[in-house]
Amino acid sequence: MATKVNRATAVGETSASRLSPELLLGLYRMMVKCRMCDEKARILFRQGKYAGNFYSNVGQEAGEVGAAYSLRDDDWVAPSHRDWTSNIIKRAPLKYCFAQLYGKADSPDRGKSTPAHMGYPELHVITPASTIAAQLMIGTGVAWGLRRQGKDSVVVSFCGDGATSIGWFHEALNFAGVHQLPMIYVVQNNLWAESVPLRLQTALKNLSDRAKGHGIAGVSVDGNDILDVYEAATAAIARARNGEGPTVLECKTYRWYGHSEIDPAKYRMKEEVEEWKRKDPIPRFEKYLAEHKLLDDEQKKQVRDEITREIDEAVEFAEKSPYPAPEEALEHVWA
Amino acid sequence: MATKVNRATAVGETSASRLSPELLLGLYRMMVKCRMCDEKARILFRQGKYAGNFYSNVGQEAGEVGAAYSLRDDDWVAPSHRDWTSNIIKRAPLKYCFAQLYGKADSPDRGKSTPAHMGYPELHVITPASTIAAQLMIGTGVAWGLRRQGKDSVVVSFCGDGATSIGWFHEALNFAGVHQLPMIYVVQNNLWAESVPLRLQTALKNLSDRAKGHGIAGVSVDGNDILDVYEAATAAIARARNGEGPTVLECKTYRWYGHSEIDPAKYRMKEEVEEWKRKDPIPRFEKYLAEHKLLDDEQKKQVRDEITREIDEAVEFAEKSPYPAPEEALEHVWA
Amino acid sequence: MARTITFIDAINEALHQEMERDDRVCILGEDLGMGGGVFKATAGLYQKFGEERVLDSPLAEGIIIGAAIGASLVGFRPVPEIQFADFIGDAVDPILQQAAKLRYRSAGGFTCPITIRVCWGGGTGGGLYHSQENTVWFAHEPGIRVLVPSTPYDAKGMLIAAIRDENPVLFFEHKKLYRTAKGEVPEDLYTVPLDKASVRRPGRDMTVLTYGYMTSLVMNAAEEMSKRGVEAEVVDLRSLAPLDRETIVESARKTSRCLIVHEDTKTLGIGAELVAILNEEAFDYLDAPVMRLTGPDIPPVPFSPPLEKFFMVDEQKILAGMEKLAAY
Amino acid sequence: MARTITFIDAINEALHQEMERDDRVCILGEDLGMGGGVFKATAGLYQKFGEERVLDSPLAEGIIIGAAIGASLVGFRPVPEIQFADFIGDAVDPILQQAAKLRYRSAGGFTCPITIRVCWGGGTGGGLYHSQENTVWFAHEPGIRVLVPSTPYDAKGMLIAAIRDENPVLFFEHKKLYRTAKGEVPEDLYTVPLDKASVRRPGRDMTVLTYGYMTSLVMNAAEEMSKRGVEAEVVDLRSLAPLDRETIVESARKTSRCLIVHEDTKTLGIGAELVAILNEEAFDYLDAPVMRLTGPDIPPVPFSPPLEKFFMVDEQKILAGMEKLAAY
Ligand SMILES: Cc1ncc(C[n+]2csc(CCOP(=O)(O)OP(=O)(O)O)c2C)c(N)n1
Ligand SMILES: Cc1ncc(C[n+]2csc(CCOP(=O)(O)OP(=O)(O)O)c2C)c(N)n1
Ligand SMILES: [Mg+2]
Ligand SMILES: [Mg+2]
Repeated sequence: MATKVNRATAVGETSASRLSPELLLGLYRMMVKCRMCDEKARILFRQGKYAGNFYSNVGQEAGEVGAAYSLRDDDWVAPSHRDWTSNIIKRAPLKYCFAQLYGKADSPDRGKSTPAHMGYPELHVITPASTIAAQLMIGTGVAWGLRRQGKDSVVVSFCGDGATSIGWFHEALNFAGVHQLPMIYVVQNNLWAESVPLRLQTALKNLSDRAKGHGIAGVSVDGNDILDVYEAATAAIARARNGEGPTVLECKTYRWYGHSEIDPAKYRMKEEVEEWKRKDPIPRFEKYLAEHKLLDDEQKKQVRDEITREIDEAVEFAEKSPYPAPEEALEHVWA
Repeated sequence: MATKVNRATAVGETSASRLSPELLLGLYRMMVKCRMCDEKARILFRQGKYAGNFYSNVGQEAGEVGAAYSLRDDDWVAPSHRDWTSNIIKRAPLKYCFAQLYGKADSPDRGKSTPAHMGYPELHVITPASTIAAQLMIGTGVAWGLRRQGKDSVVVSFCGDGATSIGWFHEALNFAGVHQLPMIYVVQNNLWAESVPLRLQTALKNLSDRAKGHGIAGVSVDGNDILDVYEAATAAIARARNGEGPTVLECKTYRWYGHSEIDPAKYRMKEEVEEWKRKDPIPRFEKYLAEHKLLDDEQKKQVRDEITREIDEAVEFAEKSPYPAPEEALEHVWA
Repeated sequence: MARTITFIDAINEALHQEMERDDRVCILGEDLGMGGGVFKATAGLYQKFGEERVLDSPLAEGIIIGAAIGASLVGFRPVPEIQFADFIGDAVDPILQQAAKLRYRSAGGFTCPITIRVCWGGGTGGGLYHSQENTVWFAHEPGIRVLVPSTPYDAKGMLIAAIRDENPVLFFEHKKLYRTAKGEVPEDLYTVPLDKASVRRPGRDMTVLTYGYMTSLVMNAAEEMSKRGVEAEVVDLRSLAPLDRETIVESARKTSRCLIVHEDTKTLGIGAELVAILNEEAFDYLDAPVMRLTGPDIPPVPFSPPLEKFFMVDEQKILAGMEKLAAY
Repeated sequence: MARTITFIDAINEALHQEMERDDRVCILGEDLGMGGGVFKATAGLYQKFGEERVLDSPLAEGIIIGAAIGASLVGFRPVPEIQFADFIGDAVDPILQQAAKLRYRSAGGFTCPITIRVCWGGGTGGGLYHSQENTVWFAHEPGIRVLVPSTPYDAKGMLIAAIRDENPVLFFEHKKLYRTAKGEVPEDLYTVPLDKASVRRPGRDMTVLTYGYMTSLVMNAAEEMSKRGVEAEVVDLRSLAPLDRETIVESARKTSRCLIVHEDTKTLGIGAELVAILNEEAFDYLDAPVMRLTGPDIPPVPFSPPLEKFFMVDEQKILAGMEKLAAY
């Protein structure tokens, strides 16, 4: 980390705001990569290239990348249905990510799990179930285990606003509070749980207040500001590593598309969607980087071109990968 | 309500502190009645008069009576395993309460449920299951129904400190928060969940803070001060009737005996138990009443004598009541 | 007047009409209000009956059922929805320990007339966690009905009957039927008895016991077998709890051969209980062991298309099963 | 060296010894640390191994299992406890949708070697919510073992084997056995195979399939029947999932008559699957329908003493059942 850049345009200026250009560009690149992979996944689904369903993360990249970008290899991520990109952020090869979509034999789970429910054991990304909040319980158990082993690894888990209503969310937070576990609960508050608006989900205004019910730390950030997320996450991760306990990190953000690719999301107002699209975290960060002379149009194009090539190769790999043999269905039931 | 008495010794003086002598003596009488019935229930169990088990409420009467004493007939109570006395406070005839202990045909559930898990449909006391926190969900549903019917009845539910860790507790509070339901969640924090101390139960110090995780009102009171409880409960009930939403009311108190009659409770320090016995809510309130010239030794004796007679009759009734016929087991499975 | 409509329209119509008729009926669950439901089973209800009676609940299956139980105690007839059977876990205690036992534990002092709609079943690419059958967790416990309609006619009539029934009911709707099953459905309100199996096709050579989505596959296979000279009697169970022992036993006694077809995994699927009943009441009538054709004992249902195909019982597998039984 | 000890001492000893041997083993649950467990199954462990390895958890079955699963992913071998089977509801998803499927959904990328101890069963005056059998909710789902030891020897050896097994395991301990069952138990560590039923008593005239607390009642009844000239073979299942088909079928083929005894309610109890297996694999060998002697189909177990007696299968009911089968 050479020169540090002073963050001027982001909210909530803190001492942690001096970040290296490499890091800033890395965050940027990763957000663009997640965006482009996700948009590609959507296109492929619409083209009928794979079955099942897909839950797009577009619009929420700042929260995903900001919270997980700087994790170490030995740190864990517990994603939910909307966090296929967690694998990408944890540096899983793209070809396997796309093989996952296709349910091919080269996916990490050999076609067992659905497209969006991807894990990556080697990189400590826990293969998710669909059950809302289950990943938080399992992640909390991992954190408990890590702490008991005297390690300073941490666990970052993701969930949505809706997930904060189910009991298991609270059981996880409560347990992490009792044992001061190295957990970061990232709540991607995109204002909607499928078609249910926040006002019918909870009486709370800030979902970081869920933490208050368990005596643990909670912080809400602008989930479309990568630096805001990054700084809050970095602080939470540092505290977690240091044995200072868990944090609920609410990222206020928005889901651009339907709940899944089969949801036209007619229950939302067009104005609301448009307003949030104007808050797109990527151009916003581009502006910041440009202002700090870290990014120009050429570089932008270059980033996208490189990622496009990577994606094309990954899709080709996925398409060529064979389907699992039918009898694969019988494997891995019992150890 | 004739003369109002000024509450001088109780903590947290408020404007609601001017209560009539009738009410004060009524609260007192009911606490003594609960205490005496409960102690009798324990003796009967030890004498082998009934099977199963019993969960004594001794020491916690101020919370029970303070929260439920002034409920109307059309208000509901959702008790837990430790709240057999809820039925007494809701004015169920003692003979049926004791028939419940014995599992006799004259118990409200004809011997189906265990001794402590008593309900009283006519008085809107919900027959509890053992499942911790289930009563809170069902009670919340009742409150939702009552509000939708435009009624101003309320629901008082009871649970312990341990119950605030399980997910369903939170689902209930969250739902009540969204719909601003007429619910009072009375948390009898007796510092132990069976053998588990509060520090292993939660990182919180005040269990009324559970409310903060759901954006609803929460208040903690001295659970051994009947007036403190009564005033906080009365305020919460009034707000609930008025459509102003739910309240978590934490009563800080103590369970004098084992978790149940078969638990010697060796995990607790003798000093702790003794200290709390000195905080017995009944002598404390007697002192207050004596200071206000509302109670003398003769009256005290009279109260106890009356209750003793009532209990003796109830026990006699219970003993004479027949056991249900074996085939009763087949009844009430299907409607 | 009967028209031909889909299974999902039949469900939707039943809800519309019964809610109009009886203002104690209300629905609650995830995404069923403004969104009209994941499959649109509840479309239009929010607009017609408003937010009080058509409640988009928080994401919490426990309180969805808990709130319904409570509301039923003060006179409502709630119809809570569990979006997918796979996500019923949080509500297992509320359903089985509370709803199913409330009447029993209070000796009739409280009754709990709720109808829990649950979407279940495989064959639509849903994969693990969007395909599961777990009807038997519930059919095992006394005090709650478990219904599995297979036609639009039954869907409407049984749903209405369920809502009016004083018992708690689990009403399992197979997602594959929603748009593929079409049939004649009267426009008016009507009910279908809740504990009667339906003989969908008479036959003398063998009995096939089935339910849900499998029923239509079995019907097709039976027609094919008829061409091959074997007349199968097809019994659609409709209710998994309680089971209609009479119809089941009578058919088996008549045909002396019996095949059970379900998409649930084999071990402890409802087929196990059916075999046990036939063993108890038709033992001396059977010319062959009762056969079970079911999903394999693996987690239902792996995602990748070849894996899903491997899991699902299909017409071909049924034909093979019927041939095998006929040849025994 | 073998001594005669109780079932609960065998459990306790297994935990002590296995925790000493392998420091990856840890236990967590309600009241099992400082309190030593409701029935004292975990007595002394807290004192010996400390608060980290013997964790009094918050009152929340979901996270008890969730935390155990997570810890197993980083190399621990957790032995979580569910205090009573009746309260397992909150953990049904963690157990069946997470633990039992984690290996499958990750194609072996993650394994989940946890052993969930659960106290179950009636006959002790526990009444509704302290008596239930719900083994079949779990035995229905592939990927998790369901064990039901009936002797102190098996309790120790199977618990140790379960902890060492790579699969998730549900280990059901019948509360009635804790202090009434006594038997010889080696002092050293040993294991008992997890998928083998045990023939407790050989016999030629009939097979009785049973498990758990019922086993000793059946053994007594078999001795009595022997005096009456009927030699019953008693098979103790020990594992409900997977079932040891081989031993079960072999015995039934030999005796040609089969009685199933369990305290679970009848419908969809494990007896249903046993009948189905025998129907499939011993059909031509059976001289009588397989009979089921079980709890009645009512919520288990109503409290009042006459009601509990009505519910529970006892020696007299078993004798009557055996007489009936012998007379068929
Ligand atoms: C226990 C459970 N209930 C219901 C569902 C169906 N479901 C999947 S995602 C979802 C909405 C989730 O909303 P939120 O937590 O806000 O996450 P988002 O989808 O907005 O990222 C629902 C209801 C589920 N997967 N699990
Ligand atoms: C879901 C569930 N888990 C476990 C139990 C067993 N159990 C009964 S009471 C109890 C402790 C309750 O503690 P708390 O909530 O503090 O209430 P208290 O007994 O102190 O009044 C436990 C663990 C249960 N009844 N339900
Ligand atoms: Mg959301
Ligand atoms: Mg307590």
